Amino acid sequence: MDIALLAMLCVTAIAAIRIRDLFAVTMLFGIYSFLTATFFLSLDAIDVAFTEAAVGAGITTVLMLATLRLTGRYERKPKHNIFIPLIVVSITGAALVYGTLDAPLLGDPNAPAQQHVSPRYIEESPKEIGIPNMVTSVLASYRGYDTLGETFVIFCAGLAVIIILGIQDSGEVHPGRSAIGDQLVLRVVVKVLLPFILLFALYVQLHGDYGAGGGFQAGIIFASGFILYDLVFGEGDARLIVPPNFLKRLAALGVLLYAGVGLYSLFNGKAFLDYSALSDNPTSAQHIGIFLVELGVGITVFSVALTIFFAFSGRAQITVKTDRRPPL
Amino acid sequence: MSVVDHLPILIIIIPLIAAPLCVLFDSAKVSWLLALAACIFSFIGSIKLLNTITASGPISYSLGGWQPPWGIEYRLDLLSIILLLLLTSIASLVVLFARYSVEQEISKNRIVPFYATLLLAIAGLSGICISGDVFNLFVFLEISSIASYTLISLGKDRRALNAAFKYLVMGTIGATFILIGIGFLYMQTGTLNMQDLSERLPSLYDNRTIRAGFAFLTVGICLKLALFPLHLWLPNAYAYAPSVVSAFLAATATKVAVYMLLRFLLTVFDFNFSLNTMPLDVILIALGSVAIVSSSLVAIFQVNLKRLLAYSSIAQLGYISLSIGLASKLGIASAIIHLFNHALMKGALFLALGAMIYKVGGAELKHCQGMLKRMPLTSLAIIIGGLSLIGIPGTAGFISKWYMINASLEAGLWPLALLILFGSLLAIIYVWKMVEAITLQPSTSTATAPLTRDEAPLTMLVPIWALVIANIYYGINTELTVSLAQRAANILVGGY
Amino acid sequence: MSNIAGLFNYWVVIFLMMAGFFVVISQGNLVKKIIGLSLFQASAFILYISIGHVSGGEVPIYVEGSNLYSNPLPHVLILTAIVVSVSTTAVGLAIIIRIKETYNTVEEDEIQIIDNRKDDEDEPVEEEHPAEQKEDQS
Amino acid sequence: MELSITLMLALLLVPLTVAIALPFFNSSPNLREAVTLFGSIVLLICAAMLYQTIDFDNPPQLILAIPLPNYPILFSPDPLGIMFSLLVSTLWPITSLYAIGYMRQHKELNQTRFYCFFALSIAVTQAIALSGNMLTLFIFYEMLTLATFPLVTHAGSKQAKQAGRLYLGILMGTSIMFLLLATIWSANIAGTLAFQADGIFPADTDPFLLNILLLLFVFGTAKAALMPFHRWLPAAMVAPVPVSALLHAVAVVKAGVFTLLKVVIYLFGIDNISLLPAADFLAYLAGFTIVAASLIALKQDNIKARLAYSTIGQLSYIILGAMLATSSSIMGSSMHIVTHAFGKITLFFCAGAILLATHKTRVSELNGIGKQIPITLCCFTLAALSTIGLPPFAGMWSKWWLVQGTIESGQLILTASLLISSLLNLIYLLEIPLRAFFFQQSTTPLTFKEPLSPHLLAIGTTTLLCLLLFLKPDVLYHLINLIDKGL
Repeated sequence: MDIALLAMLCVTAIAAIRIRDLFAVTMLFGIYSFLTATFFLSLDAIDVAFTEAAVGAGITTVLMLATLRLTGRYERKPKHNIFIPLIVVSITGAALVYGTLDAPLLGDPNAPAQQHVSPRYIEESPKEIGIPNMVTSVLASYRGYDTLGETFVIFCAGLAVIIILGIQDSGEVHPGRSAIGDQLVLRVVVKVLLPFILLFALYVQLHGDYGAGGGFQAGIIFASGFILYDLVFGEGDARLIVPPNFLKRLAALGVLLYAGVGLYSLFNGKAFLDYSALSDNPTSAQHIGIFLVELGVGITVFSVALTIFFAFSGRAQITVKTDRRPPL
Repeated sequence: MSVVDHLPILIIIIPLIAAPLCVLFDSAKVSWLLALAACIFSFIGSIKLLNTITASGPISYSLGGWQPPWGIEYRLDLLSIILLLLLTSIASLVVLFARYSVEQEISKNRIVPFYATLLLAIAGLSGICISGDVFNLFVFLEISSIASYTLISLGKDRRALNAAFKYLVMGTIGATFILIGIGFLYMQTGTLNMQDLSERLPSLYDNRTIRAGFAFLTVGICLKLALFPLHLWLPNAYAYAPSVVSAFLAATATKVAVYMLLRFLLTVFDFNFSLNTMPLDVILIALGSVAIVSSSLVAIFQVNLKRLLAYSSIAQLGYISLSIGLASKLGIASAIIHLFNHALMKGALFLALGAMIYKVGGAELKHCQGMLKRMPLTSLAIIIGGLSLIGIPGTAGFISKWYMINASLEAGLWPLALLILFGSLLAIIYVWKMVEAITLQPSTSTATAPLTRDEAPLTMLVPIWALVIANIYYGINTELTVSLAQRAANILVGGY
Repeated sequence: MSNIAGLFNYWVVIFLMMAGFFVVISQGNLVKKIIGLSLFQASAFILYISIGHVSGGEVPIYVEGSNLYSNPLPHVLILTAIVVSVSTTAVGLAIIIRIKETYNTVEEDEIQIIDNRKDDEDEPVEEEHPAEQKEDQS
Repeated sequence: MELSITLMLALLLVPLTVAIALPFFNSSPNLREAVTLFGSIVLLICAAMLYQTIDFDNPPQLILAIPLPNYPILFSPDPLGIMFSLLVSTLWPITSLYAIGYMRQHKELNQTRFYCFFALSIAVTQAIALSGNMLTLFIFYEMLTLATFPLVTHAGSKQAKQAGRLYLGILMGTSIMFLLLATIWSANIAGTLAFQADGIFPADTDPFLLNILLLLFVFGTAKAALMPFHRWLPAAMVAPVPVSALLHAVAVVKAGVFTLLKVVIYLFGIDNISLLPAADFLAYLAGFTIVAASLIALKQDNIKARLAYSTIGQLSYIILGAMLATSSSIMGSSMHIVTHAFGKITLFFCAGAILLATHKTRVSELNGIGKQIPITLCCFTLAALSTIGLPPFAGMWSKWWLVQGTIESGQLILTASLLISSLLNLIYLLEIPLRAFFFQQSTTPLTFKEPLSPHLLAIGTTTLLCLLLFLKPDVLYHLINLIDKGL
């Protein structure tokens, strides 16, 4: 199983190097992500698998395609020689292999990584945090601050895209004119599917404590629902429902919610993000805290993902002008 | 716990939170005020922290109330606080400066997100300097990086876009290397907490995984540090970014990279392993020397002053890495001193150029015509900053040079002393190129600008001159810089 | 022998990483660079997850009775890392779009040529924003 | 606060205040120049009082700041320093007087800037004179380069700009490359930079290293214009005459040799110097410079250039004396700083006066102008005699000691070089009055055009001083002997 997966991964990677049709390469990348996700599953990393699938195969691929629409599908044959890159790569690779020579074998339960910090998470978290999904516990509580940082990264990406591409506001949209043409079947399918997608998203959002999932995955799914709608029912319809300016603020609110929890506990005399300030009962305090921060993450991810999509698709209609605006 | 106990997190989180607030209020003026307030708050906070640390040693703050190594720890020692002081002070000045410069250089509907992103960059960099957890450090590194790519891409000249992209690719490669390095360390120790690592690593120094991890961390950081030959992203990035951004990044970003280097080499790993067991000292000296000479030479031939200064920055980083490579207390100390002083010089110079761009519309030699008459204060600032860059006695630059040369003599490497001085000679040439262009009377034929006095607004002059005066002050009274740097070096070389 | 089996996995991962890295530094097309970057990072993630794997261990979700789980920490780290990488990718692609608009190409060497052209000295980036005009009016 | 400390402070602050004050008088030239004159006279009085009050056995110490732990910016004058400070303070008022006349008649632009930086240069020179350790000396050595730079490029012409580059390039280049290195290195070895009578280096210092250091110090001090680092001095002659006169015949160049003397006497200690082969080498290099410079001077047609090369030669007298490091040669060197100053400044004044009156800058054009400007040329002749070292003029004393020094140390070749150069001086200096008085001039009518003007007054004064220093060299000897006692 593993071997097969790895083999397929290698094939995909090599193909990605060789093929010049960027559209194909992007597709290959999507496949690659799926394979990785599967591989993660086989390594018991269910949350990661979920995310990788949603992000790698989902968002990233969509963005790349949106970009290709503008930048053209085929890559020119590169002139410059590949020897220096080859040397660099082989040196780096050699260094990595050298590094693995003393590495603990795959799956060795006595490896240092399994011995030192993680046992606490595995043994204590069900009691301390009171939720079965250890990944969520670590993500949202033990290392909740990292996740706050992560949320800010997302927020920053949103700002970045707004700054770099600007974003079409709800005014200038073309209801009905769809990106992939008018196809009744699709419309019906999507109409039927959409509610389930959104419901599933909510489920993932709330279920994060018990199974795979959490704010991040939920946000992406929720957003993809809208994206699907936008793709099928014509550019801009989604913008009418959630105007970009509103999204911007929504994203900000999401981050603020997360940081706010931290500040709340801080001003109640506890350390930043110490959930025990939220309730007298330690486990329920953890529950509340995790719920709130996951919600914050979900909101931010949703709105940023959608913003980015809008920005890219909005850009797609703009024909490349050659005349330049005089200096400001 | 009183608010003061929370300062370590507050000085990071306040600028961080200010960013989404800017977006919520969605008004240029408010964003500016918010940013300014946040930066000044952090500045005051770091001053308070400095006093606590000098009085009662390093501070540890466990986030989420989870004890390290299970939770994330914030840890402040002298080195961190030096960097934080630098960052927050420069950030405050730059934001103060930004008001008009931004209005002119950045389109109206981008100003709000601009300030938000700038705040994220500031917070990200501060977060790096304060974090006691290697992965948390990585996260904040990414916040600051993504913010910086964006800020650079805002430059008016379209080359800014290409520069930003280059930086993005290089930076991400560097980050991934760092990630791999951290992975290797984790693989063998099972921990991410710096102190915990520093306790567990020594027994593993012969382990090949650890050594590989060390290599990847170093290379990754050196990419961010723009150490020759990994510097190619820097010149255009600094040259074509908006003035404010160039000033801020030039003064702080690479310095934080140096901080990361020191932190990993001397705290996570230890002095003997990093600079004696591993051949890093030789490498740093070699690359540093090449950087000094080559970049200074390139700088001489630039017509765009921002680009000129960017190359000089690479040279200065050469000095710093060279001093680290000397592998002595004095060397480390002089590296820290120069890190501090160079930030002051470059901050002053880039801000001054920013003012020049604001008034004259460009920062190339041809724009310098009659600057002295037109903007005397700005010109004077550029001249003094330049002298400090050369290392003329009476300026901060001289102190750096003094200690670096002392360090290399102490290490018995007098050729390096000569090299450093030779670098200053090259500096004389490219600095004097600026000074001549500025002080030169406009010959009637090429007199482009009217010679009426037309000085930059006060919100620009104040930050510029604050930095210029700092340059002179720290050239005469080195109580703060030198003593702090030496103490920090002692701690680092001695261990956490 | 078991040694090889245990490390083989890492080596394949390393190969994948290097494949991505190679794309980044060898390809001239900016989009492909970004794709390579994503490949590079995605493979690095596999390395992490491999570190956390415990043979015979359960998915790190607590169930009564079992006490051998895979290590949740690497999973958490990689969750964060994935998010970071997608954010970077988005920014990169956005910049590429602007580059295409202002340089009308996404081939590195062509851009270099345009950059080096003297007559393009301090020419402003073409700012192209429907949204902008709207907001400016209102 | 002790009086002498107050006076030291005054020496530094008076010219500084003048420099800061002048821009405010931009509108009214008369007021501006009144301020300069007043300031300069106050300075002279302070210097004189300091000389009167100072107690050399425990000199006053004034610490300005401590930029580097245990290397303070320290002012603590010794006899040599006082002598230098007195010299500059004496010549400043005279030069200002001259400048007033010259700058106005010559209709120079940006006169305020000129006076401003002039005063600044004086302040820095005072700081050099009073400096109590090598760090302080180095700092102000660099400052002097920067302060005089705007004066060199005053004209703003292309030629001036190139001269400026050369000036800055050589002076700052050498000082950073060698002098700074030498300073830091000595600090590194000795752990101190404070000037001490018997030197600072521990007895067990590697003599080879000491040789290197001495070379670094001497070549680092390009202001002393020892060949091959002399080119900046002729280049600097594009500056207005008063600058060439006070700065490039006195303040700057003398600051150079002053630094060398300080280094030789108070960092190395003359006993150590005399053991170093490097010192002998440098002595011979100085000897070579003396002759070479004189020969070049002989070929210069431009008066100022000729005087510049003559200065280069004269400076090497002092270096020579310093390197021989016998008590009498040191006395000679210290003395020559003063005596040559009076002679040379007069010569430059005269050159300027000639330029003003006849608009001639070349020796070959001077035929017969003696009848037009007799007074100037008489002064020129007397000053020339002093510079050559003939009685009854001050120049004789210093040369006397120097020659004696060479003989004492048995370096007869150097003795010869001194005498040869004196001969050459005789030729290239006296050529000018000879042409002026005895050669016949063909064309233009010979009208007396020498109205009494400030600059003529200045010329007269300096010439008198040359004479006076021959007749009553008491002050000089008092200080010289103090230095000698210190050795």
